[in-house]
Amino acid sequence: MRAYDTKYQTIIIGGGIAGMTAALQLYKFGIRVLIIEKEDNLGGHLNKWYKLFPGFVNADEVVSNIVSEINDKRIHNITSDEVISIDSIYDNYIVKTSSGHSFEAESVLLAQGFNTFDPTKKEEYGYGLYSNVKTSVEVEKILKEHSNITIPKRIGLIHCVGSRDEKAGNLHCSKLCCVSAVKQSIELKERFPDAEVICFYIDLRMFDNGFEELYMEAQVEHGIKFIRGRLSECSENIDGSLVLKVQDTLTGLPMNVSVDWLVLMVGKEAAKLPNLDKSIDLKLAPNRFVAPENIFYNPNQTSQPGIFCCGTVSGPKTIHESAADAKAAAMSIIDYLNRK
Amino acid sequence: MSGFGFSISKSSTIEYKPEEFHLANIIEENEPTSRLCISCGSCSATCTGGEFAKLRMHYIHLYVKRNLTDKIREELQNCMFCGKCQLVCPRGVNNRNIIRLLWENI
Amino acid sequence: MGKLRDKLFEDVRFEEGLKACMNCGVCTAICPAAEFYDYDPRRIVSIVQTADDETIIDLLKSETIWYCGQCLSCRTRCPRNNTPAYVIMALRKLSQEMGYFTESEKGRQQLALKRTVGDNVLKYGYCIYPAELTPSKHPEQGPVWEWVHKNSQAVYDRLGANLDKLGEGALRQIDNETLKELDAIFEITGNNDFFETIENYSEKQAEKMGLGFDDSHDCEYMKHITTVNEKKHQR
Amino acid sequence: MSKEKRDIWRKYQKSIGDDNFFFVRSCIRQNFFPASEQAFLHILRNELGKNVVEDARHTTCSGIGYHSDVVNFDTLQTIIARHFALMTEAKLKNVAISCVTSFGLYSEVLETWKEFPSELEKTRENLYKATKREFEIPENIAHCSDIIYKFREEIKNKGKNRLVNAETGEPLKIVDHIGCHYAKIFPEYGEGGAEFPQVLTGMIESWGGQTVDYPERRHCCGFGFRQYLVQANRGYSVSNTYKKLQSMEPYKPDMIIANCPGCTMFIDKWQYTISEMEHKTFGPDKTGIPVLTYEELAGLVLGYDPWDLGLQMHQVSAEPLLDKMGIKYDKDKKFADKSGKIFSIPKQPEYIL
Repeated sequence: MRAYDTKYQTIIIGGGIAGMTAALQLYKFGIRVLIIEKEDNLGGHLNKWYKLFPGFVNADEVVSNIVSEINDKRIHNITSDEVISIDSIYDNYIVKTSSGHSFEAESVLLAQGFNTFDPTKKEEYGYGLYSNVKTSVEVEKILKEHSNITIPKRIGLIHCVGSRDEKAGNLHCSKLCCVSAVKQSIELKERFPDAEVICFYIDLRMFDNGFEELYMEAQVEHGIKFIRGRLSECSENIDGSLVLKVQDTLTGLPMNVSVDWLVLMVGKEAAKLPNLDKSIDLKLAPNRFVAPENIFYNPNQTSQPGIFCCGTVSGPKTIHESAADAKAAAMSIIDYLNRK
Repeated sequence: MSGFGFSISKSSTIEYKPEEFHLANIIEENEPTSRLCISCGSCSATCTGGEFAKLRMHYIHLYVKRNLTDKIREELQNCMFCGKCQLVCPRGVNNRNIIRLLWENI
Repeated sequence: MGKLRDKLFEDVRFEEGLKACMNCGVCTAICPAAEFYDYDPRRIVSIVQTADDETIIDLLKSETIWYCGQCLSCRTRCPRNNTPAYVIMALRKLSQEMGYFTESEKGRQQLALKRTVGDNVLKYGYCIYPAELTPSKHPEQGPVWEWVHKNSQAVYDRLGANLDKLGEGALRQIDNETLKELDAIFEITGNNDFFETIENYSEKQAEKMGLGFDDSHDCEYMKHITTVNEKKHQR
Repeated sequence: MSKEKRDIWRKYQKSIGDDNFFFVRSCIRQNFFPASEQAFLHILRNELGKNVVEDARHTTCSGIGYHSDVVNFDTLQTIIARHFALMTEAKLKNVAISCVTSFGLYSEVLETWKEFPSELEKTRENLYKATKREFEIPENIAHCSDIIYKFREEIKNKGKNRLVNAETGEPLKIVDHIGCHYAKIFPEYGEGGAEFPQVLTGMIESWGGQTVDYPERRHCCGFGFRQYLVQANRGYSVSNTYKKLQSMEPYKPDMIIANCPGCTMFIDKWQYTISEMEHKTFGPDKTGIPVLTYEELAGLVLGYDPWDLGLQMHQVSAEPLLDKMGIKYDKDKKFADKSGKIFSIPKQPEYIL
């Protein structure tokens, strides 16, 4: 087992894109950091993704580039271990893990990312009940593993599953599902050229560079269909295909669509926080993501001095937004350590 | 027996089966820009015919994709083929050609 | 925004039913009325949330608010906790109070509902009463119901009911004291006045349409409103 | 149904009173299925030994009038409050409700009082002014089917028949129809919630049958209050039942059981109307699909006589189902009166048996 120090200047919780990028940036400024990652490998959700929008870069390629840099620089990291508590001691923090490690840190960076919405909560979508209802996460796996499967003739992708939905407990927009759906539609169409792929959306939020262009490409070059209407109910036909009931809101008429596969674009929810001792005052936004102290002037500082946040722990972000956020967080931490 | 004083109603639900939607397939093949419509309604807002009669180009697009041919006919008869709808389209949909194809194939 | 909108918000069902709509259409997708009528609950909510008084009056006079079948399937699915069916109830109430209901074919039917279900409650203590369900008005009930209706005393006795007799049991006669209590509840909660409002506006409408009007179930106006299906109600 | 499917349909468990019920009848059930209410009382009192009180002074809840928009919400609340007053006088705390729409409205009123306390105050005042009565809020309200569901295993143990084909031993394929107002308004008031109601499935599976999951399972029967009550509107009503029947047809169900008295009556009667209009039936050889109430189903399981249970009041003949289950019945007694005398029999329709 490799040796760890007992004390670090910054402990980073979460070894995904945000955590690793911040670690590299802090390292460049000579800060002693430790990354604690609960999964077996660094890389976070990206380890489960196939290709990244909008340019279809391999997710594995991005992860391995960053991880090899972490390894080259010998940045300390622990995997397969989860931070269970943070306690404050004077103006430092004690970070404890489930395997029994205990470290002292001058600052803590929260970078544990997001969880995906559990679609069994949307009972009427039939996830867990009908085998041809899949999540967007499972589709990434199918695409990545090139597994042998029965070829679907028609696929429906449902946007906003567990997002913008009071009954699901989430008022917020998960922001990335629209473009992910467009990306996956193209990939599914390429994998199953004879299949018809339909996106069911409410609004198409193509907010970033190249997204609107990708949407146009999906329409023109791949013939992906877009129907404006939210899934109301999915049920199974006697032959195992699925009937989707939506309103075609643009014509105003109710619509039934039979599909072989239903893909649920599951939303992003706040990740679970470690136990915090009573003196730590960490404020959350109404959507349960970590709330920055001030989103305009201090977006990476939480309400608790010395605890910082970056990446999707404070709300859904793209990969490049997470990376930029991580670098900014590193600068805030350096500033904090210098003043300390 | 009749004389119940009512009858079984016709369903207005669209059964979406694009493989059977011949008109939609003709339009899509011959005018691929038809796929680009985002139902923004610019075409209908500027339509000369639509000012005085029922003619909404963005609905025609939808009716083609849903195979509602009676509704297409109803709207199409008021078109004067002026082409303003094409001029204003933010996504470059060739509306004139679509109208022409519809006239030919409906 | 307008006086009528404020008035609608006095109804707790309107307050409960209307939050904010994002026009996603889950309500219309499973609405039994949307398939067989020219009805779109999504549009009703969307219109009402920004409506001025003129738009609301148009709705109160319209056919469309009378299409809802009150199954409340819309409430279960709405991601914003709206209940279109409650919004409809508030609109229907206001339409009747203000007399706009007689301007639509479906709205005019309220008189028939008042004179059957409404009057049954005060007369029998039940919404539905076997003797009132005549086979001639309900041919769709079929021959078995015809048989029950014709031999009601024997059939209900056979099945352990207590038809038209005092004491416990199915279809028992509701005692006079209880009926008086029901009437007092109707009086105090304004339902008797509401019944009168429906009658009065309907009488005026009958006159306007040149149809005979009296308090029977078989006057010209009653026959007209229960059987006529002239307007195009489907899409 | 596979195990994983069953588990999902089993997720929500609500609390249901155990004993000492204040029973309120249903307008539609007592009109069309009076023997079902008798069977419910008999099962609870005599098979299960429960205390169920019926007060002759209770009335309609006025729900059909309310949903037809001729009875005000204030009026409805006060009538329901009067029933709570009768319950309070009887020193009871659990209400057993025979009608699904009443059950939905009792839930609606209780929830309204929680969210808008001024409505409760107004109702107390109105009831006192009108009747000098006062009331307490019940501890538990249950639909009668909830109570049968709760004691389904006891019923099974006392049972003489099972929901299986007597000849083949195969479980009967049974469609459950829950009724919109049971849980669509307040999912937490329904056993299993709004999307996976367990109340009828639980009985069916406990008693040996198999539930059919078909695409329009959750769709409304089409009653629609004003849409059925006014003749000109009945096209809406029949069209919705037609849609459900067409959706379940490929699964060849042996019967339908319904939670709500209105749904039971409509799905039964509309099969006749559809046979007349379209010459179409949904069972084999001109038969329909028998539609039973859950009390009738429980009664058959317990071995009661089909004609004591009132199956003769259904338009779709139940005999093919009874034969399948191997239940003996005296076909000459079907339309007999109390003394066993036949006074008249219904006409046989042309297109449906």
